[in-house]
Amino acid sequence: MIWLDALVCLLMIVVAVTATAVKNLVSAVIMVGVVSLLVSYLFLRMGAPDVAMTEAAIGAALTTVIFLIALRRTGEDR
Amino acid sequence: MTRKVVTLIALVAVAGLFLVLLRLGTPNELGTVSRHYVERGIAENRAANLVTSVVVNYRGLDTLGEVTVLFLSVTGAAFVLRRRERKPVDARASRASEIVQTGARLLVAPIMLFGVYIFVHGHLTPGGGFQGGAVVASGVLLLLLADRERELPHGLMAWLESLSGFAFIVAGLAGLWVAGSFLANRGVLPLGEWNRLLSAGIIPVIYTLIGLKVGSELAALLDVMMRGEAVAAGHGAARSGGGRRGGRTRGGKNRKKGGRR
Amino acid sequence: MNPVLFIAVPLGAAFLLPLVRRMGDRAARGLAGLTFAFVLAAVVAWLPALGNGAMLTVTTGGWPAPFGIALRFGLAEAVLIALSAAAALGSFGAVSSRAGRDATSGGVRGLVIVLLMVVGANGLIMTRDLFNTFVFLEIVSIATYALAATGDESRGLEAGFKYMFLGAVASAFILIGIAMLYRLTGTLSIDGIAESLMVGGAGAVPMFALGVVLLFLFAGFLVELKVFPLNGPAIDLYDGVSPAVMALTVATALNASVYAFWKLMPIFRAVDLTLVLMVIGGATFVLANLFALRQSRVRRMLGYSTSAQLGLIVMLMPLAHSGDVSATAVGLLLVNHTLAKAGLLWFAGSVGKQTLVEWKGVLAGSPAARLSLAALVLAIVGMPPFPGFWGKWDALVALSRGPHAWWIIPVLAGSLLEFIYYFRWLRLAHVPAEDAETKLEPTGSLVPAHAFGIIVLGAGLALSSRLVTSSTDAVLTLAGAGLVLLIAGQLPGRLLQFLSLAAVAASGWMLHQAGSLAPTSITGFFMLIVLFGAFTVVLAGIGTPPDRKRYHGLFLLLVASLVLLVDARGPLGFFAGWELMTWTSYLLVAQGQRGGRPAFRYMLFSGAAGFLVLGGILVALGAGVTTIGDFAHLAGPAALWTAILLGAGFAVKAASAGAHVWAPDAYTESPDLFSAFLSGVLSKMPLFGIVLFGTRLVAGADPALIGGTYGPGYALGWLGAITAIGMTLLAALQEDAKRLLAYSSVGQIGYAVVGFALLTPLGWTAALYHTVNHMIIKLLLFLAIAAVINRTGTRRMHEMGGLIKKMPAQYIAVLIGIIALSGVPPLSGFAGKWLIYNALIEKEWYFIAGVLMFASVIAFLYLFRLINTIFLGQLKPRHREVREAPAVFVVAQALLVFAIMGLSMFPDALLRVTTAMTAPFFGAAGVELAADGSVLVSLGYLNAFGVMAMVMGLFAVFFAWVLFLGPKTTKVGQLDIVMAAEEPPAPEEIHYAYDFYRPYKRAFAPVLRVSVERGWSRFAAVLSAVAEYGRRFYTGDAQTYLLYAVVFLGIAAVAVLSRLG
Amino acid sequence: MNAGTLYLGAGFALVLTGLACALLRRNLLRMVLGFSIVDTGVHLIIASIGTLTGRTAPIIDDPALLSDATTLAVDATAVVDPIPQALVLTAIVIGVGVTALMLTYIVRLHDRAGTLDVRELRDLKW
Repeated sequence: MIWLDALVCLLMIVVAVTATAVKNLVSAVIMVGVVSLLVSYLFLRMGAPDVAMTEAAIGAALTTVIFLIALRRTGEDR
Repeated sequence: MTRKVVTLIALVAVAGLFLVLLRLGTPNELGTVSRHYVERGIAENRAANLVTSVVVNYRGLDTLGEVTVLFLSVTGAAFVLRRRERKPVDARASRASEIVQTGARLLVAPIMLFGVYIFVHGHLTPGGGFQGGAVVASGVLLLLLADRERELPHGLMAWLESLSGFAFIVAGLAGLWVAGSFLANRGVLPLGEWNRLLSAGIIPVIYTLIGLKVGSELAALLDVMMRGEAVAAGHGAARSGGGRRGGRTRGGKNRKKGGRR
Repeated sequence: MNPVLFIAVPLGAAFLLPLVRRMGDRAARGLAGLTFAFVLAAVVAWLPALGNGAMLTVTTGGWPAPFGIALRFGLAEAVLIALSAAAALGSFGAVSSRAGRDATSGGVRGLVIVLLMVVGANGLIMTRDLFNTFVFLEIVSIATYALAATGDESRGLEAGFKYMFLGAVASAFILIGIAMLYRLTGTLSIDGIAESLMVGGAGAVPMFALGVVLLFLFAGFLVELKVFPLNGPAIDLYDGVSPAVMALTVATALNASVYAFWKLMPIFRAVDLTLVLMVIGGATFVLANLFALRQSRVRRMLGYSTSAQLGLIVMLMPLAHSGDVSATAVGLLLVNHTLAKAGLLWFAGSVGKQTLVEWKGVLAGSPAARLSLAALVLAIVGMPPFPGFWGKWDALVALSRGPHAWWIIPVLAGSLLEFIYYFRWLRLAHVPAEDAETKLEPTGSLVPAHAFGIIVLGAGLALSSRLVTSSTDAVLTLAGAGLVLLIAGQLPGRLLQFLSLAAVAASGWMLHQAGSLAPTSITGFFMLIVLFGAFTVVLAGIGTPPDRKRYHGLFLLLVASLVLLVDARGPLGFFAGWELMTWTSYLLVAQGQRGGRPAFRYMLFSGAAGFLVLGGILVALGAGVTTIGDFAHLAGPAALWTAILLGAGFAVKAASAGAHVWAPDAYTESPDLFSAFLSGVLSKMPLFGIVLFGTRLVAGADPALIGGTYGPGYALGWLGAITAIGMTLLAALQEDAKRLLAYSSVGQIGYAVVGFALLTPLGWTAALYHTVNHMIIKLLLFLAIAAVINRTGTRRMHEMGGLIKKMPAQYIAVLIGIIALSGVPPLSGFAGKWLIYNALIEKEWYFIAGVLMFASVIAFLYLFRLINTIFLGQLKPRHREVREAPAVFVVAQALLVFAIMGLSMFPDALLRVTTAMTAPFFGAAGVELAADGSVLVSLGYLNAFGVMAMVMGLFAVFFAWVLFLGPKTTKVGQLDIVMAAEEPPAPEEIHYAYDFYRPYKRAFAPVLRVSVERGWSRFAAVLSAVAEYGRRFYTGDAQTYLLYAVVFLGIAAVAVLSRLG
Repeated sequence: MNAGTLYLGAGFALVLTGLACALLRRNLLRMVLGFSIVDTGVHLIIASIGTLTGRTAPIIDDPALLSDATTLAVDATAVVDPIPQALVLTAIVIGVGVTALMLTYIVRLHDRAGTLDVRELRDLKW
């Protein structure tokens, strides 16, 4: 199982690095949201379902939404 | 160029520090404090979810502070945006398609109920005030996305926001009154039996209040961040024909979001 | 009552506020105001019970630490919470006025954020849990970020974003640190962590990893503390955000962060961070003060100042924790900074002017505001009696006695830099109304600023009980009367002067009762000088009361500080009195019509002098001295450095050549009566210092060191001689009567310095004699000139003339004064100069003797001009209606004339005193006094009475010859221009007395005046350029600031970890 | 290597990635995105401290987890550490608050200045 976790970690870091490099800001924001979701999975694996829920709901979803709103309002979403 | 080099060197240095910390690894046993929580937590608070026990009771002051931070951020965001001119910008659509709207209306009620369920059962199952509150807020988000001209029930939200926060403090003061310690659980309400809905004394009450507070705060945050534009767009959409294109954009965005969830 | 209510009550109010708002704005404001008032009242009521160090620990959640989060409430916590509540109330008051009512203040949301700021600060102050510290730190930080959007929006937004960006990353560092500390210790209670780190020792916790963990926590906190090099965004915040908001953050977020850092010191102690903190703090104090020099915007300047003062506190913190410096001292510095800085920020906000230039003259029309600003500035630079003085003193004394004595140098250097920009600001605000570009139109209430000014003064006065001596009654009488007169400035000036006279007389009586007036003691001798001078000047003032309303009170405060200074029983009393004298006299100089700039210079040089003196005292204290008498026990390098530093300080204050540039302007532009006091009495205070410490140092010194011809005094001797001749030359070139006397005064002090530099009993006897003599003469001359200026309305001599007919009493006064001053027989100056020459020849300092004799000859040049240009010659038409000075004024002068005559006939009376004073320290008497009043020295003798009789006889013969046998005089009307043999009234260039010594001027002026002035301005330019270059460090780029933080982390890691191995 | 160390390492890697983004990208939104990654990484770091391989979540909904049914004592070797979880909960909520405020600032700055380049945000300096 730890190999799956390691794979997830690797994927997470790759997505994070891509998010910092990708041209399109919307994609970058979504990628950061994906990172949060992957982290949320790791929390679940750690035996922290409370944290996993919070990370998914607030870290992944809500943060992404407010980022997208900000992108929209600054006209950076194109 | 020098700047990049310096940045890289600095980052390498930080990475070196992290390596030192990584060599520490993670512990193999519980520390004294967490051992106490685990061994005595159920007996002391009767909350099946020990994390809830820690969050609401043992480290209740942190949680009160956390709620305060959220309240503060929302107030601050509104404060920062208070002078934003409501100029009619581009003519983006204010409404999603009919299907999305209907779907949203249908979905809102169950979503909110689910949120309430989560925070009412915070002392028994995973989740609690913050998670439930976030779910409630996502219901509000759905409403906002579906119909951006919709005015949220601001009066209700304000009452909910203020009273739930105030009640949290009153609950804390009840502990001070009864047990001589702010946010104390023991003695304020009967602790009840472990693993029942009506158990854990005042913990579920407080977690419910937190859920209401967080839900209304997050909803208000979304409202604050979107509202200026929504109103502006409303002006534009009534007059210009550019609405459809904007509508497509909006719809596309929704899809992406939906996919992520 | 439970201290948790200080968190719960404002938080509850904040939660309810949006609802209460629906009942109207007024209700919301009322609730907020009541909440702050409640917290303030509750804490203040609690304070007395905490005074004895009682400490209250309360639990939350019902569980004791480490299972629940504990809060602690003791004296420190109570004071800080009181400050935060008071500042909130003040900011609330400042914003509640009309400026705050506009849309920009944000209405109820602003109030909510302010309430939450107080919640966060109170929590941060009381909590004993590490993670809870983080939570409350976030609350105050976010409240600061949010409030940054008040005021000018684009600046505020920019500043707020930068601050937030760095703060957010700093929070992440703190979180990493907290998590890892939990990993290492298994607890989050601060005390628990500290204990487990300490008990575990080297074995239990891997030290290297612990060092890394602490570094993250440390770097994160340093961002909050606004220290170099992480202070960029914080300073921008001051620049961009409304000052009323920053006043609030100083008293809440900043103080609470500082205290939280302090609470973490036991944890940080696990790894030795003392040196790192001291370097960062010391660098911050010096650099931020340096960069502030180049600031043209007041707010940004205040931002640098905050950073600097925090740097000082951070520097002292590890020492306070290890007990090398008392924690109370550091606490006093923090409290002082809070009160003064919040007050200044409110002030700046209410005045509303952004740049220093715009401040020019804004306060000219409002004396109360000027006084308040001055008090706040004096508080923040650490002048007595404000709390900052006591904090700094205690800290510096502790430093001097510990292994960190060298750290005194950056502290003093930074403090001096601080003087420059603060007093420059004060100067601009003081520019008189006619030059002013703007008038004060406050955009907000000044009440909070005034209130904090009063609080900081009250706190300081409460601390001043450490200065109690036998003269306390007199000091209190004078100071109390001074404060009353400051408030009652509207009363008629004559009445105020009369009350002042009563206060001076009463204090004199009290001092007499206390036995402080024995003339043969150093204290008594100088106390008499002070009282005599004050009495005469105030008596004259009844005749011509000064028109400035604050003059009267300030003058009494100055006299009070002089009494304190002269009666000092220890180094602290001396230095406190010295600094009190410095700022009271500074304010008096600034009372002059054009006193702003001269007062600024006066303050800078006096400040430098003060720090040199302090340096000398600290060297002595570091060598184990406790009382002034102990200075006799100093030996070796400590004695030498004490002597050098004290000597340099006193030389600057005595306006010795090189440092003289402050004096002429200050003397000239002061209120006329005060010029007399400045020259007559204040200029004697450095001499007092020389006598007070010099006697002890001489008594303890190796006789071989001071006995020879060329000892350490020789340099000082030349300094005095150069001053004497240089100033005398310059005096001759002046057109302004007061400026002429000013140079003369400085030059004459040079004679006294030479006398003291001799380090022989005769030299000292002579110098002391000269001191008294010069006081009387200069009082007389300055008063006479004051009377003339008062009547004619001009200071320029060529605009006067022929006043002998109109003001005969003044003519006599000046005549007697210049004869006495010039040192020719028969008047008192002769004995003084004769003694000094004797002493010089005895010591074989022939060159200096020659220089002084030459200077005496030149002195005739200017003395002659005084009488000739002002009183002789032709009366100007516009002076036809001029009257003699009022009777009381003349009475005061008569006292002085009487004193001069007495001294002229019986110099032995004074010499008996001065000999008795100095003999014990030298073990030998300077002069012998024969029974007939003759003065015997090794080279000859002087019988003043005989000289007087002889000269009088000769003069009688000459006078009779002129009267009876001389050519017949023709009586001519003064306005008869033909017979007066004078040019008709004409443009000043062709007036015969204008630019009288032009040829000499051409010869000497470039050498003397210009080069010294140019040297100082070059110095200022270099300083300014360094500051300009250095401040470019703050590029304004948010990312650069973050990079600094990361680089800092790396460098600190190398510094700390390399020592852990 | 145990699982906790893996998570810890991943957290550090996220922090570094985010820090690099915050330091090098000039767009304000990207800088905040960098901070967001740092924040996520920090959450992972904190949570990993409480990881104990092979144990269950600290939710005692099964009597089998009780070591003593009368005193309601729980076997301390059966569950993971609840404290870091509580801390992460708090940190996540605080993080979203800070992020939201930063984003509103950026929105407002963009309204006023019309740019999102951090280099043009330099009215206040020196």
